[in-house]
Amino acid sequence: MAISKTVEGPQAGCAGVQSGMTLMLGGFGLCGIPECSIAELVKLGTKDLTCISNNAGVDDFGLGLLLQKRQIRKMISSYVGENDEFERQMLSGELEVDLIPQGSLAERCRAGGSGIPAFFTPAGYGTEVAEGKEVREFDGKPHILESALTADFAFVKAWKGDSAGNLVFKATARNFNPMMAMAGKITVAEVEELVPLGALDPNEIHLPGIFVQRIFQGAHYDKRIEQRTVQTRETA
Amino acid sequence: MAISKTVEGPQAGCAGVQSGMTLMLGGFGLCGIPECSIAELVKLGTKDLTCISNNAGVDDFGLGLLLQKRQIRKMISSYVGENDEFERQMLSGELEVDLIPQGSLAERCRAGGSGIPAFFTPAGYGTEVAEGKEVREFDGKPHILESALTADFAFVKAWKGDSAGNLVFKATARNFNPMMAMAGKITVAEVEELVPLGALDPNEIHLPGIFVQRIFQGAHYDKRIEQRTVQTRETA
Amino acid sequence: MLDKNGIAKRIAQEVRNGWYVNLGIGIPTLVANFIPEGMEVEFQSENGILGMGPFPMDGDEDADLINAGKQTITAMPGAVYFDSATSFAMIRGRHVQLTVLGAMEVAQNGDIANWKIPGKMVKGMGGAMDLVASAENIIVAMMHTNRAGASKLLPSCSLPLTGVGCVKRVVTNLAVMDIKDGAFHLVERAPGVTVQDIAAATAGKLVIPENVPEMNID
Amino acid sequence: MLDKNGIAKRIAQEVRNGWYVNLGIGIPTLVANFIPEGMEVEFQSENGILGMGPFPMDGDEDADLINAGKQTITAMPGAVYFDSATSFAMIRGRHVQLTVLGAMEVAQNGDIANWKIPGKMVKGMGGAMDLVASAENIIVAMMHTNRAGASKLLPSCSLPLTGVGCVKRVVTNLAVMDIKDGAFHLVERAPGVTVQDIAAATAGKLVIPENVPEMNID
Repeated sequence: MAISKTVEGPQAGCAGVQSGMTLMLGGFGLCGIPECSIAELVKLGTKDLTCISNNAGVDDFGLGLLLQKRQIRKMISSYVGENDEFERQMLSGELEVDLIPQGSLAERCRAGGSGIPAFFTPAGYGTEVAEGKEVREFDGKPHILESALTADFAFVKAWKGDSAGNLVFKATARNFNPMMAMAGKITVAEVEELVPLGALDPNEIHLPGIFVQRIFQGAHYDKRIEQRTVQTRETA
Repeated sequence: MAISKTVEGPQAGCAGVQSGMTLMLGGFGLCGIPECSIAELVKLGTKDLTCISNNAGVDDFGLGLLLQKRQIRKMISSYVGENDEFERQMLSGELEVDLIPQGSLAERCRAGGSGIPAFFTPAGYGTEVAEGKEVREFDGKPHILESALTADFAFVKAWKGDSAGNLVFKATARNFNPMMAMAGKITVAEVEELVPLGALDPNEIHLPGIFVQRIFQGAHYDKRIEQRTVQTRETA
Repeated sequence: MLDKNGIAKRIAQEVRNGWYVNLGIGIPTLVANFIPEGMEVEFQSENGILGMGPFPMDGDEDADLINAGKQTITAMPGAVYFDSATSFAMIRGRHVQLTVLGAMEVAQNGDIANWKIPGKMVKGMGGAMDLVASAENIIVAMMHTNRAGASKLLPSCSLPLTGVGCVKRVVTNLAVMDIKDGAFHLVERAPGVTVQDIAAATAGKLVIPENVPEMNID
Repeated sequence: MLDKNGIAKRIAQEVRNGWYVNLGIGIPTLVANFIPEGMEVEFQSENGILGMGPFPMDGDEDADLINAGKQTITAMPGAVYFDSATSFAMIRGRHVQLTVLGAMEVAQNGDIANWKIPGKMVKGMGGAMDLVASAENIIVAMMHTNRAGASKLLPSCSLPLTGVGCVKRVVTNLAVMDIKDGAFHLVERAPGVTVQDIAAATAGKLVIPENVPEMNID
């Protein structure tokens, strides 16, 4: 019989998050971010968080909301533009920032969830990113050794999910969500639609429920667009 | 405009395979094996092949057909039971065999396709598999360094595919097919049904077509069952 | 003394609500038959399914839906299919809570040998090395002695190893034993089996507590 | 002298039938507009799409469908979505044939710097380090000089590096240059630009062949 992961909502989803913990948060820019869990973390007010997320949101949305309340001590990201409060805290030294090449970030999360403690990649060789890391040549090409990342909690957002924690993402909102779900000690999935067990085709699930410990349906999604780029119907 | 990978059939699919090459072949047991490509390789008669495949087929099907014609010089697999001809050739020294833990085999193929030359895994530490391999402790637990696998040709089998090489597998016939597709210099996909471009939902594709160089619809599939286990309707 | 079903029945008692479980070929496969109705447990098969169900009805078998023993199976509601890399990510990443597998030999330090007999045909380790290297809970299901009557619970393994220091519990036709501090610790006796029977069949160091209850497997 | 569209148009000529191409933010994004009709080329965006199409019609934009520049986009027939690990497996595994990206500095040995200016706000490297470390063909699209008029083609980079010895070709508003043997090799002049103009704007070692044709970008 399938293992039920359903919890009431973001409050139950975030239960146990404590100051000083390391969190992973899925999403790319504002696309596919766990909006409801972030709102709940703001309410909880837990401090000194280390947040692993590809980006840091914008001033008034996404992880920017946690930054505003100074809940984050350290960010581990690949790109952190578009956020003035982030810049202020970073320059003032309040916020520690660890920048990681995007592909290494993705693979380090996957490795963390897959029991692979370290792997070699060519990305970052000869740059600051390689400082202090082992270098080894394979096929005459230098690679650096990167280590796995894990988190106390991973917060991910999917399009559909079932009580067993099986997830289906929509379009490019998938991004970092599956690997971060794999790497969380406790993974909390919020979904736009929680469907009955058996409603998802077992052949069409993007992330097996084994990687998810809690799942809830979000009450509301803003889904803000960072760069609305369109063709006007006249010119097309 | 999508890149078209469609070729006429197995003959065009296997064009360029030469004696002495390294091939990957998807499938687990007889489930999800590239039946049509194997039949064509038997016809071609290329020799001294190194075949990377989780299993070695049975005497009269799957890779057993290539073994019967003594086309394989070396097998790289995790489990090679159920094949008398295999046993005979191995014991007589005609056939070289490299046995690899199944999870390491899967991950080494994925690594080969992903530009990751090596990674650490705990599997096989303290066993013959670890002989000659670097050992390193992470979190107090010993791991061994495993290297990536690639192949001159990878032959995979999917349920559906389109001209761009996008693939959808069925149930547990997916198994090693996606990772081997990633690791082939030339990857040949055979499918039960070649559907028109755009017929596959971009959200429901298991293997992106970028990993596939040739695709054809197989004329016929045997899909043999190795262990038919059923409940009789009376007893159930 | 237990038969194969008895061993499976006893191991089923070790399974906890909410666990993902990987069952090896042979006796371990039988464990699925003894999980209490309504218990939330999912079976993983390393060839790429989570939520494995019973064998299909005659005529419903599907060549594309098998388990790691290559047997035709069915999928339960909430099941999911995935590729081999993802499957072993689950196993290596310790997302599967329990692995049950057979063995040729188990040593008092937790070493296990179950894949190769020198001089005989080697079939390969399949997924066993990945499973034993990673699972938090590994239970070995086997007969206490081999066909020649020799103990399979040894001071050290004589056969090539599958994994080192990984087995925590062994359930045989005679007993349940925990492995710790370099010894087999007797936990339970099979019905009708005496502590002396077990001691006689165990070549490795055996620690016998004062009270060794008989298993309750009804 | 070329404008941004001219640079993009010239780079489009480098694209071959059957190639998967990753276009960076800025000038590189414009390259997609100049691919000849009917050419089989697919655009990859590292946030998780292959087969990226043009911007959506006003009102059709979908917050769940963006490119790596966070712009709303569309998907072409045959497109596919995937996660970030798979996306960089494509990139790191050299399945993407061409990467076009911008730069602050390029050195005559092929080093590139495009992510960090010491003392200024650092936004991060995003996927650039993975892209330059792996792509077989890397074309840098940029202005020949910076806003202060200083050359961006240098003997060695002064800014923190993004990748070492990786750039093969540079297309600027003034010229097309190949990088080999520790020098910039002039290949083509932009319309109306002289070899002397180019030499004056290039701080790194410049090799000028006898005949330097003018670009044909019509």
